[in-house]
Amino acid sequence: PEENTGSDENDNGTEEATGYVPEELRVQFVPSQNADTLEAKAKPLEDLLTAELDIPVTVSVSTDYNTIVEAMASEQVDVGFLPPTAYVLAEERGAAEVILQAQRYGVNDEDGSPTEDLVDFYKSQIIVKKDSGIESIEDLKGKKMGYQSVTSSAGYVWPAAVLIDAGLDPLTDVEPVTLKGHDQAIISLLNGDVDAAATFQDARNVVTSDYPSVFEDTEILEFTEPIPNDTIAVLPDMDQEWKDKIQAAFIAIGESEDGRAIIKDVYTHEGYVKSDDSKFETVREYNEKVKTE
Amino acid sequence: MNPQKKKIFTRFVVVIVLMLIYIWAFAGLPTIEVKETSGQIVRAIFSGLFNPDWDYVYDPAGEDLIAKLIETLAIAILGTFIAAVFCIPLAFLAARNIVKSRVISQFGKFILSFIRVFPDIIFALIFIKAVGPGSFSGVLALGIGSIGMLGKLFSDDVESVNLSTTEALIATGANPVKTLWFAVVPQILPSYLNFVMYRFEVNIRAASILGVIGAGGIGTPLIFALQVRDWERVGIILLGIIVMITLVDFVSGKIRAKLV
Amino acid sequence: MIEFKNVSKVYPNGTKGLQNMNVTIEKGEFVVIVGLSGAGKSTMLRSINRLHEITDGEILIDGQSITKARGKGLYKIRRDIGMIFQNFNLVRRSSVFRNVLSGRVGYHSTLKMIFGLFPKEDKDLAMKALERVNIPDKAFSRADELSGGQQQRVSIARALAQEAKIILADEPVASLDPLTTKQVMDDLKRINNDLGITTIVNLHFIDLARAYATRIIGLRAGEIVFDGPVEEATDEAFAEIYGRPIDDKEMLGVNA
Amino acid sequence: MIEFKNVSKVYPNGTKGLQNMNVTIEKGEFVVIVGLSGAGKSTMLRSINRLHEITDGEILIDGQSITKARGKGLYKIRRDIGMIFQNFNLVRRSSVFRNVLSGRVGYHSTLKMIFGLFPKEDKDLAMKALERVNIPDKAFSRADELSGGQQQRVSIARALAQEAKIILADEPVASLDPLTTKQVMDDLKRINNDLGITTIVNLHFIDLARAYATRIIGLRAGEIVFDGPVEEATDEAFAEIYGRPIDDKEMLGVNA
Amino acid sequence: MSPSSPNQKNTSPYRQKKTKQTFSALLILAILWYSGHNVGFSFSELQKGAPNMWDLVKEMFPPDWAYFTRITEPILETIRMAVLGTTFGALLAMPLALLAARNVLRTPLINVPARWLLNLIRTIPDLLLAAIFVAIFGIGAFSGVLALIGFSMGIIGKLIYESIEGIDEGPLEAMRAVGANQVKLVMFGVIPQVTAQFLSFSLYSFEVNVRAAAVLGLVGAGGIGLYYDQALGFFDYARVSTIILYTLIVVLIIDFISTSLREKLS
Ligand SMILES: Nc1ncnc2c1ncn2[C@@H]1O[C@H](COP(=O)(O)OP(=O)(O)OP(=O)(O)O)[C@@H](O)[C@H]1O
Ligand SMILES: Nc1ncnc2c1ncn2[C@@H]1O[C@H](COP(=O)(O)OP(=O)(O)OP(=O)(O)O)[C@@H](O)[C@H]1O
Ligand SMILES: [Mg+2]
Ligand SMILES: [Mg+2]
Repeated sequence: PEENTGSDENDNGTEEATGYVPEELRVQFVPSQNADTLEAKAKPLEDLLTAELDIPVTVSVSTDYNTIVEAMASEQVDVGFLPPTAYVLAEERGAAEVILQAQRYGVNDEDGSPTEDLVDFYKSQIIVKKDSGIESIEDLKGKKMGYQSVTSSAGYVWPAAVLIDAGLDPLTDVEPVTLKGHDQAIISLLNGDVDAAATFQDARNVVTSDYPSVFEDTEILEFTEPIPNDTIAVLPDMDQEWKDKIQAAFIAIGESEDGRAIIKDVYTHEGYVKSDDSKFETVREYNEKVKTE
Repeated sequence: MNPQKKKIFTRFVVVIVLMLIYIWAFAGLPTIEVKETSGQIVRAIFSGLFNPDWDYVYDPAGEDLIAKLIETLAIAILGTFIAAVFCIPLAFLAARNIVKSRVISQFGKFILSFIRVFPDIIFALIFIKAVGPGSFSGVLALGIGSIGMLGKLFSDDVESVNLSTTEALIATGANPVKTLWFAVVPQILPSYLNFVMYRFEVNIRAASILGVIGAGGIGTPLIFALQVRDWERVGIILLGIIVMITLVDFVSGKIRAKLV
Repeated sequence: MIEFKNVSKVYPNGTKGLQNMNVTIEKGEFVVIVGLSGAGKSTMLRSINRLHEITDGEILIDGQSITKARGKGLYKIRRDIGMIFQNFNLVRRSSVFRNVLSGRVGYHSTLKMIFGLFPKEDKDLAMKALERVNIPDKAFSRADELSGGQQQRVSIARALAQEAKIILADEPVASLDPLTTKQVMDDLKRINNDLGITTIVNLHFIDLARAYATRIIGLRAGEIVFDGPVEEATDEAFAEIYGRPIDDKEMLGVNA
Repeated sequence: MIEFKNVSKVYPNGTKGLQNMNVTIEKGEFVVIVGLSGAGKSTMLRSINRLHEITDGEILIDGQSITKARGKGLYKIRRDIGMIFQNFNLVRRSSVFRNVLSGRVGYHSTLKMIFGLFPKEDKDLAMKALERVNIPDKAFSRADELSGGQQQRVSIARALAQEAKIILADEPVASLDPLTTKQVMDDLKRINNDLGITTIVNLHFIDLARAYATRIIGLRAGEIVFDGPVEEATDEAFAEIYGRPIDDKEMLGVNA
Repeated sequence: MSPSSPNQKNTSPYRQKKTKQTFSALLILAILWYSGHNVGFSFSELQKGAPNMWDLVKEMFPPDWAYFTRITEPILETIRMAVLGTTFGALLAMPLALLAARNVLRTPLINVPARWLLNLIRTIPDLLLAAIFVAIFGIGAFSGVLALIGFSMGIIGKLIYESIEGIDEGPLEAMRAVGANQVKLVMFGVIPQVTAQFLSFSLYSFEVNVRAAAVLGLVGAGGIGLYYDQALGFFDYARVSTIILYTLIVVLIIDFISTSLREKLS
């Protein structure tokens, strides 16, 4: 569904009811885990979108993607910002259809600093202490490995795939420890609770203020393949014209100077690009690959 | 002294059982060590907490500490009110000394337990499905979720009430409702108000549930700040909550002194 | 008329409160119950309006069985029986006035009572009752701010305000001074005489009993060991009730 | 020796409990305080061991100011003053025995008391006190299962077990039958005589007062209106105390 | 009996109180109305959306019975931590509450700071408490127990201090009169009167701790929290309901045991 086939001009008269037409747009936002600053602010996006769309927009910020998916499933929310794995699950429940992805600057593999390029993916990393003697994925055998919850793309799914590719079972060949929060993973690594940790690239930035020497004390063992960035998804049965309108609006916001400053400040997004469900096949494949039960 | 001996014996058995439970519980604890990184990190946390981010207090755009606190207050007031009303019938239903039938009081207790074990987030999801994310679903989730605790504490209190004053009312031919109203309610009113105030406080601090729900209260920013380890922000939010709770405590104390 | 038919009461812990009691009290009598502490006087009184469930037998009030009464019927019977409690049973946190008013709740609908809508007459009645026991000025104090005797009097005022047909009084003058004692007993007697209200009073004072009662019932260990008009309640009779003769010195304080 | 020096007490709600009271009670006296209900008898008694803080003046016990005493000093003075309360003040959920034993806590170290380690002698003492008030069989009942008079007696037993040098009794016989009344008053008198224990009793019974007291103090509205040996406590004196003459009929019940 | 003029005068404080109460009621109504306005309270919206609520409830049935055995281990672990957390929390809360209660010590110099401390403990969010303990002791059960101790103390301390302030003063007087010092007064006058409530609050807090799974999960202490997270993350509501049922059973068993114990002991 990437082509715009709707009849834009037929505003009056008997338009074919192609789907649900929102009179008020309800947007919910869940920040992705792979950010090192977050603001719980709804107003800026609300203002930007209202200006673009000419209908009332309400934005809410939540900390849990379950709420977005459930709200979308009962049509209480029209547009949701979802992390990749959550999007796949929501799509399975018929609650969401992706139309956009967020763009960010890439991360420099060497020092974790941002690059110049805008990308719509990110990576995850397996990180160890510098003097640990762990030099390859194979060395992880029998070691304590810090993961995030099994639904986390960067904190479990992709890194687990790396282990599988190296011939290790991610749950039995290492001693798995489930941690909550990528910051927690780094700290547990630093204080020796785990020997290696799986986090997004580069989660060490989150703890630099608490632990300034984190970059000297740790090193990256391995990167994963790219993971698609956060999605912006809409209700699947929304009128196509509206889907397009929303798509255009977000892209316009990302391109305007003010808009960009705001989304960067508040949501650490640099812009938005069109996307479609096919880009998430990899997510499904990965999920399948590391499926435990 | 036979009754006393018997008592000592039951006590003895209870003590033994309790000791076994504790041995089992302690056995699960790992060895304790203080981490070498702890000094640095704890220092960072506290220096953040003691250098609050004053800029967050007021922001013309309206998404600042003060606005969020007021919103939280509104949510907590309504949520607590709902619970305070609905817990009353359940609490009396569950009180063994009021409802003479053990079956009914057990049933009342069961309902209260059931509400209590239901996780807040499930209430939140249920109400989000009904009315969409936002403060309103926050109010409903808090309201229904708080019934369990308020009902439980309150019914325990009703059970410990001195019932001899009810005799006076019973003797005048008052029916159970009148008896409760004149003889029991004045006795339990103070602790009921205490429980409600306590729950109100809990609801103000119910950051996690309100954050999850996108209810717009102070919960979401607090969770975000904790997640990205922005201790200055955490500090100012905590300060805000403390000030608000202290104010609420003060005002409610004044009101209560007038009422009771 | 109050009839006890084979009434027994055993407390859950096994103490025998009343043992196979049979007695009939006619309308308008002024009965005084005497007996040692723990003899079962309070138990007997409380069985009449079913504050205590008896474990055996039946009690009839004006021919109606209170033992079998349920719901409204029971409330109705109770409304017509006023009670003055040994330990006052005041709601300590409520005002004196509200405590007295609560004697009136049997007369009004539940809804009105919840909103505290007592008619003006009830309030006057309550004030009058307080005047009668000499503490109108304490009406708006909290009950726990009163002296012992004052609390006792609030409890009496509540029973007076109830305008009952039977009055049960459990040691109504235990903490009162002689003047108030006299006043209260006179009041009880007057109500008894004027309105024909059956009055049953537990008392420890033999002479008070003799002065006011029309009939005296003596209890020992839950059983009636004496029952007769005042004239028959001789010193020997009391000796029987108390289990041994009361010598002159012991009469001191009640009968000197 | 107990000395009141210009003692006044105003309750927070403005009620005047005591007004500029000056009185000295010598060791070994048996003082009975009489007065109308609400006259301030309880207030006076409770000021002696500082259960009520007086608002003015000073009270000395054996020359030591209890008004100024702090911490250990205060506990020590209080340990030597036993008190029998008008409303018993029992811990309703505890057993009778434990209630009586609690009279002994002043004698032992805090640590021992935390673990409830009373020496055997204390337990014997407690049982003996319960025997003296005739309720040894109730020792292991919960306090709230007793009849009114029985609770009163537990309160007396607690004070007896305390082995104090001064005993304050606030209407100790209000809910007792004549036999027990006699027994309790005799006990108080005997302890007073044999051990020279100063005893102060609030009473409503003029004749009981006359029979036991060595000295009578009459209160009215917080002021001492009579103070003298029993012999001087004539009917006129009582008339003065109660504010008006007590006619013969009114003496009924206390003095018939 | 007497003319009605004193009556009128005497009922006026009664009326005065009535007016006061009416005003308070109006004030409360106004506050409620404002709050309702602020959060967008709407019965009609609730009514309209109510059917949607069932969708979720339906998904919870039937529970995933096979999951029962999987979560036994974590539940036991949670209970274990809750036992320790509650016990030490309660032990620490009691003295603090006694210090805070105005009718026991009667020294504002102690009461006020103690109350302030209790308030402070309660204000610290679970998440922050967990973050601090994890920083010091690393992830694991010990940090979990410490966090639980922290908020058990908050709960029990506050509740018990208020019920201590509400006890019958009579026995306290009796103990003062026999010359008991503060500690003895507490042991013989206060404790017997509040044990029932203390137990009730401790049990309540135990229950809260069993359910404080989320926090325990945060500190990697195992327990049932992670399983909740996982089941919810996969939208597996059948498993969620299994966990709820399991917790309910545990809570009911604990409740049953404690009530029968209490009855035996008293
Ligand atoms: N709730 C109760 N549970 C167990 N036994 C009780 C209870 N109430 C009273 N008793 C016992 O029943 C007996 C009779 O008590 P009752 O209160 O009728 O005595 P009484 O004649 O009123 O005595 P008093 O003059 O002291 O008030 C006593 O031995 C008492 O201990
Ligand atoms: N806590 C209190 N607060 C306010 N006023 C009180 C309080 N306690 C007693 N009073 C008042 O102080 C006065 C004296 O009371 P007190 O208890 O000393 O009387 P009393 O002589 O012992 O009477 P009684 O014989 O009825 O026991 C009374 O008017 C009473 O209402
Ligand atoms: Mg009795
Ligand atoms: Mg008195």
